[in-house]
Amino acid sequence: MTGTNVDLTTRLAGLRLDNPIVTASGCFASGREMQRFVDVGRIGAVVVKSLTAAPREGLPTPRMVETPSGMLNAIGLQNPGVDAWLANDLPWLVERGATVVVSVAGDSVDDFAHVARRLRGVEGVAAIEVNLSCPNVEHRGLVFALDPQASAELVRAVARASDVPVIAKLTADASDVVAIARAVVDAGADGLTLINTVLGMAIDPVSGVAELANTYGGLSGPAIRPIAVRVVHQVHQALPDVPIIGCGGVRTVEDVVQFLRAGARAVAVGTGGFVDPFATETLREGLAAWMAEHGHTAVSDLVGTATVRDAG
Amino acid sequence: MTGTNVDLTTRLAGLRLDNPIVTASGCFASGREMQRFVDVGRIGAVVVKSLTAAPREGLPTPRMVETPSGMLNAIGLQNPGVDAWLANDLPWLVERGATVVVSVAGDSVDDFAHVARRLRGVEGVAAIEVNLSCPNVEHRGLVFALDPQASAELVRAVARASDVPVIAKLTADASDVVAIARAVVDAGADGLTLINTVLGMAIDPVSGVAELANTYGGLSGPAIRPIAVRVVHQVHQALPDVPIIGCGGVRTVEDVVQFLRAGARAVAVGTGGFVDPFATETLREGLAAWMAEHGHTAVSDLVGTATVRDAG
Amino acid sequence: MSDVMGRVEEDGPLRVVAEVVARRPSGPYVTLVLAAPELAARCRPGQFLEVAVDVPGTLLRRPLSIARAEVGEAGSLGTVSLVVGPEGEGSAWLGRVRTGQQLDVVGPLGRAFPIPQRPATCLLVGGGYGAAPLHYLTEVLVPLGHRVDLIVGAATEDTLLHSIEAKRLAHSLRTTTDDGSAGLHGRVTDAMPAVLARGDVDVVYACGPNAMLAAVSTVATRAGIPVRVALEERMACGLGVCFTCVIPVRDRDDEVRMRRSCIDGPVMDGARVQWRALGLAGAVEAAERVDLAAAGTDAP
Amino acid sequence: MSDVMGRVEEDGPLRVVAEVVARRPSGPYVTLVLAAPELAARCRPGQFLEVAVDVPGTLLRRPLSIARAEVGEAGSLGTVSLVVGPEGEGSAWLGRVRTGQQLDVVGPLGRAFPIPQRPATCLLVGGGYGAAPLHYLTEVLVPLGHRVDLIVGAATEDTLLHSIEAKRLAHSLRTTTDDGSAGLHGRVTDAMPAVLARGDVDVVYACGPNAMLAAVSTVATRAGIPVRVALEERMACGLGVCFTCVIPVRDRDDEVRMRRSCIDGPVMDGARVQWRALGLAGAVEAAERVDLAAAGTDAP
Ligand SMILES: Cc1cc2nc3c(=O)[nH]c(=O)nc-3n(C[C@H](O)[C@H](O)[C@H](O)COP(=O)(O)OP(=O)(O)OC[C@H]3O[C@@H](n4cnc5c(N)ncnc54)[C@H](O)[C@@H]3O)c2cc1C
Ligand SMILES: Cc1cc2nc3c(=O)[nH]c(=O)nc-3n(C[C@H](O)[C@H](O)[C@H](O)COP(=O)(O)OP(=O)(O)OC[C@H]3O[C@@H](n4cnc5c(N)ncnc54)[C@H](O)[C@@H]3O)c2cc1C
Ligand SMILES: Cc1cc2nc3c(=O)[nH]c(=O)nc-3n(C[C@H](O)[C@H](O)[C@H](O)COP(=O)(O)O)c2cc1C
Ligand SMILES: Cc1cc2nc3c(=O)[nH]c(=O)nc-3n(C[C@H](O)[C@H](O)[C@H](O)COP(=O)(O)O)c2cc1C
Ligand code: FES
Ligand code: FES
Repeated sequence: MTGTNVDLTTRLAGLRLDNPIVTASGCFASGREMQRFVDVGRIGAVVVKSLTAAPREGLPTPRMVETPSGMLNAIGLQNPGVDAWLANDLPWLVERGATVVVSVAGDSVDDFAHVARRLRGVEGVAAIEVNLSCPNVEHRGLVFALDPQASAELVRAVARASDVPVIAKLTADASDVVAIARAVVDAGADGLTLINTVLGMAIDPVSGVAELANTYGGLSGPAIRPIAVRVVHQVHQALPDVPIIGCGGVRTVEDVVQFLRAGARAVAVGTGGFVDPFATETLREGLAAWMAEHGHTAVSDLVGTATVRDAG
Repeated sequence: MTGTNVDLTTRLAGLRLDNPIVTASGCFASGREMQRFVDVGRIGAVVVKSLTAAPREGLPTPRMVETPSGMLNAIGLQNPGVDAWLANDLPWLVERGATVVVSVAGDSVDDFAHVARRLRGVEGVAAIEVNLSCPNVEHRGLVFALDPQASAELVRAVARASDVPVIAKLTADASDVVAIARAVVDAGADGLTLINTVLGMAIDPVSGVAELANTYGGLSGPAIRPIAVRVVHQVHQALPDVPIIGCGGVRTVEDVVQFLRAGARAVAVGTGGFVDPFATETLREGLAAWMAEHGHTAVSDLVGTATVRDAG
Repeated sequence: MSDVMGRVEEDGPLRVVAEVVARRPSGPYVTLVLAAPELAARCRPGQFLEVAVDVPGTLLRRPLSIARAEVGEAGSLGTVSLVVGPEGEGSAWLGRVRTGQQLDVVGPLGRAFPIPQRPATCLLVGGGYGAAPLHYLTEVLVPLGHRVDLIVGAATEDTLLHSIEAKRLAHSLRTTTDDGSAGLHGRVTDAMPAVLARGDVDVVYACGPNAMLAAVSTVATRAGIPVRVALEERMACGLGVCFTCVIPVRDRDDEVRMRRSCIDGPVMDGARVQWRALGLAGAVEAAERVDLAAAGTDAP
Repeated sequence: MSDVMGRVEEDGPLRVVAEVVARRPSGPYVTLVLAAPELAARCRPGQFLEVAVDVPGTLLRRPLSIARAEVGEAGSLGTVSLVVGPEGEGSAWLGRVRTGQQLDVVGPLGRAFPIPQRPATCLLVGGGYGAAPLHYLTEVLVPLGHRVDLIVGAATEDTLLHSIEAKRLAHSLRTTTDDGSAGLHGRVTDAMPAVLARGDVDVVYACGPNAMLAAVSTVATRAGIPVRVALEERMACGLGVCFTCVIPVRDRDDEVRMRRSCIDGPVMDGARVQWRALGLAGAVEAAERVDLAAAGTDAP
């Protein structure tokens, strides 16, 4: 294999990952489903589907509609609840040597903090990712991540409740993502995941009915990649020391490199893994080969190397 | 031809358009370039490239990069300036019977107001579209449309300076587009164009250089259609009486119908016209045929008819 | 020829780039035969493949039922067949695929129809392209010593899917069309009472549009017979990781839970699926009115 | 056959879905011949077509120079040829297009090379696939009574584009390769002095990579000869409406303005293009060092 002399390790919010390819929350379920395709122990980190305090059955169907180079989803955080997950899923991941990042979600600051407390002291939880793209039911139903103060308050509560690094996952739907990023970092976030899905909608032209049962849903896939790369670049320029997991539309090795150069230290694959179930492997091996071919010896040498054209 | 019994007319901010297909600003130049393909007099309205007070040469190249189902552009408002346009381009459009909407742009409220004043009393200017996606140089370089107050102030100044309907063009990059929409309507906007491009970036993986000379650019094309449909729907739900021009990723007749059902009274074609130079005609005729086939007799019967699924 | 791109488990799904070695249009359907020996050896009736389609702007694979799998013997290559019906752009593209072209597929995915442990009488009910997996199931069941009664329905004669092999193997074959252009004038459920009246049916298997599955499940359940149906729900991944394809199912503990039809299905217990919650109350109610004693109308 | 989808002007560009009637690979290039009589009748050398490519996720058409247009005579169909070089996914797809396939094209677009009004001596300089439009130009110029001296350059022998027809018609033909594997070892500009030294050249035409055009323009301008070059800049529309394809050009009023290469070009006055602003200062400076008196090395 080419690329064996390449150092793929990356450091992220106190973690050391074997390679920078991680899974995007909600796109790899609990990991177990994918054992037929990939060795979860060899993935940079498995970011699991967002967990809430109580189990959730999620939204009615249709939950998905395809769009040009993308898809909309409105799943509604279907998950077994943190307790069932701790009992049934975490041990399986730990046994296989996976680096586990737990995404936490909820409707209120207390919800999130509850999940974070349940994860305290649990062996095998490497970090917490705070899914800030949930509507804050106590605050006009507005999504946490659209408001710097609500975001900061939430991250502060999770960071207090937690004994592992806390990574805040933001959305590009905010007018000023850099301001939100600053606010959550000041509130104790050790890293950022950029970006979650972008709010969208599709309508069946013939019937006029919204395609998703939930009316609105999150846009993912290659369509949003330019938005995600922009956000990673903006935030990395403003906060160069804050570790970033880049996420949004990753399909190819070149996409991974774009995110690394924009400033991400790890890159999450979501929708891309639906199309290629071997994506985490294909990309890990492909990245090593690409780096060898282009004379790069370490992932860390690529991070944040994007340059801007001379505006001559 | 099928669809001849269909009423395509639409009313928009005091204007009566023969049909709801209009051009997106910056995607049809001054109109003259397209006479080889389409009869500008038969287009619902020609929204011309944004005009500034003084001529502008725009940004250096590369100004464009293709992305999945979309493209990024950073043109930098290259335009001949309002005076040259009035002298050379408007008469040509008027002669051919075009309904002309003039997009105005600038760096400051005064810039915009200056252009609007120059258009006062000019025969053949049917309406003004205010391109709020310009950075407000007097206000931290923040794009006008990200801030409700700056947006309102700008629209108020243009509305005061103008004697024709004023349409405000907003961006989906704002956390709360509905709030911006409300602010500009309160400030005197007679209609809204939703949406402008979404901020994005692409990086050449091999060299690490930003693909656009301007680093960031606007994402357009089918990739952003779900975002645009969502914004039109959200704003139409909140402000059902405000006329909307839907814009973003229109390629097919079904796309046009999605926007109408979401609440748009007219639909602008931008990037789609690059691929099919006959797009304004293809869509106008295709819409009539589609409506006839599906038993709709008037465009106005489709506007805002999107329904939401029973969340049973 | 086929090119296997990755696998982990000995018996798990594969990603294969396989050549289309035959293409047979019939009515609105096109049957595609892929040369894919490794894949063929793993397939069972009821499972599906996720097929990449080469349509500009299209991202996701399309789930398609496995319509047949022939394990190559003595020099002949193993093949897997798909039957594509007309739907949107993706199926239109698949319908235009030519012999010699390559298809990128992932599979086999999902749970197959459970095969009875002891000799059983099986009623198989297929609608539209859903008949294909039941033809395949027939070819699996009969050699194992099971009795197969087959009901195949469609809207019109044109859209009836035929299989010489299944016709030869099945103990009986009934066809129905909605417009009466061939076979019994009516729905597949109208042909069920005559078979059920014999009193020997041990299990019902069905594949077809969800409304048909709701009706078949209702009729079978009223007759007190277990029923297994292969469901269709929109799928983003087909792998069990995205939770888009869920179906409300009453579990053994009597709780209704959202089950992933790609990994907990597509074959599910028709008696447990919450058809009304799927918006199929109409189909259920119509099936509740089917006269189970109407055996007299039977003419196989 | 071709299917014309729309036109307004008698002589303007068309949108045509045209069949590929021949496909000829040569080195890294593939020549595609389209059956498109209405289109062929309107094409002139220097113009281009915007070609739709069927690559998933791809939105925009690809601009390609017209490499030849044959107006059908007495029963033969009119054809238009394109030469595709290897670049990214779009050109790779075009390189794989088969005879019998249809291509969706818009054109002819842009300004052609201006044809001299009176008999003139023309020096044509082509690099890479850029030689094709100059072969086409030769076929137009010679029958009109002009003298054509042709210089064709490439990186290596493999990438040299040949044309039997142009070779037959041209009064002289020189080839250059960067590595000396064929013809003169050097750049096209190294072959120019020998021709220019004759003192009879009225106009220089060039097509090829922008760096080559910068160099050719510099040499021609130093020799006091007008030069027309066909430029390449990224294009979103090719129609003149998006302003992505601009090139800084010094106008007659001495102001530098950003001109759209798709509509004000692609053929532009090489003496007015601001090559340094395009980042091609290196090419200009190298061309300033070319020895215009080096006629002695000539061996056509
Ligand atoms: C388990 C399973 C087995 C199937 N077996 C077959 C088969 O053997 N033959 C066959 O012709 N079809 C089968 N289908 C349906 C087939 O997947 C859809 O017809 C196909 O995805 C439509 O794609 P399109 O691009 O033509 O349509 P579009 O409407 O353009 O598709 C848009 C999106 O909607 C999804 N979609 C549309 N219709 C369906 C549907 N009925 N079910 C699921 N997703 C849909 C598509 O996958 C795509 O993501 C099966 C579906 C499932 C879930
Ligand atoms: C007026 C003109 C005439 C041309 N004539 C020819 C010709 O005869 N033969 C030929 O092989 N090529 C020609 N080119 C270049 C050709 O357009 C590009 O090679 C092609 O667009 C690359 O597309 P891709 O998908 O292969 O590459 P990608 O790099 O994947 O393309 C991505 C995007 O960049 C654009 N792009 C990439 N390279 C170029 C380029 N060199 N020029 C303009 N846009 C580019 C593409 O159009 C596309 O939008 C011409 C370009 C212009 C402007
Ligand atoms: C089906 C689906 C479910 C998702 N569920 C979650 C989730 O539970 N929590 C979360 O933080 N993000 C969730 N996401 C967002 C992804 O993690 C990711 O941020 C987004 O999809 C963009 O990446 P992609 O384009 O690679 O998919 C989900 C995305 C999809 C497509
Ligand atoms: C090349 C290009 C130039 C544009 N210039 C302008 C402009 O001058 N003023 C403006 O309001 N919008 C401008 N836009 C935005 C479009 O009008 C439109 O809002 C956007 O492209 C989304 O629509 P689309 O996806 O149909 O292209 C431009 C878009 C493109 C692609
Ligand atoms: S389709 Fe993704 S879980 Fe079933
Ligand atoms: S490519 Fe659009 S103006 Fe030239």
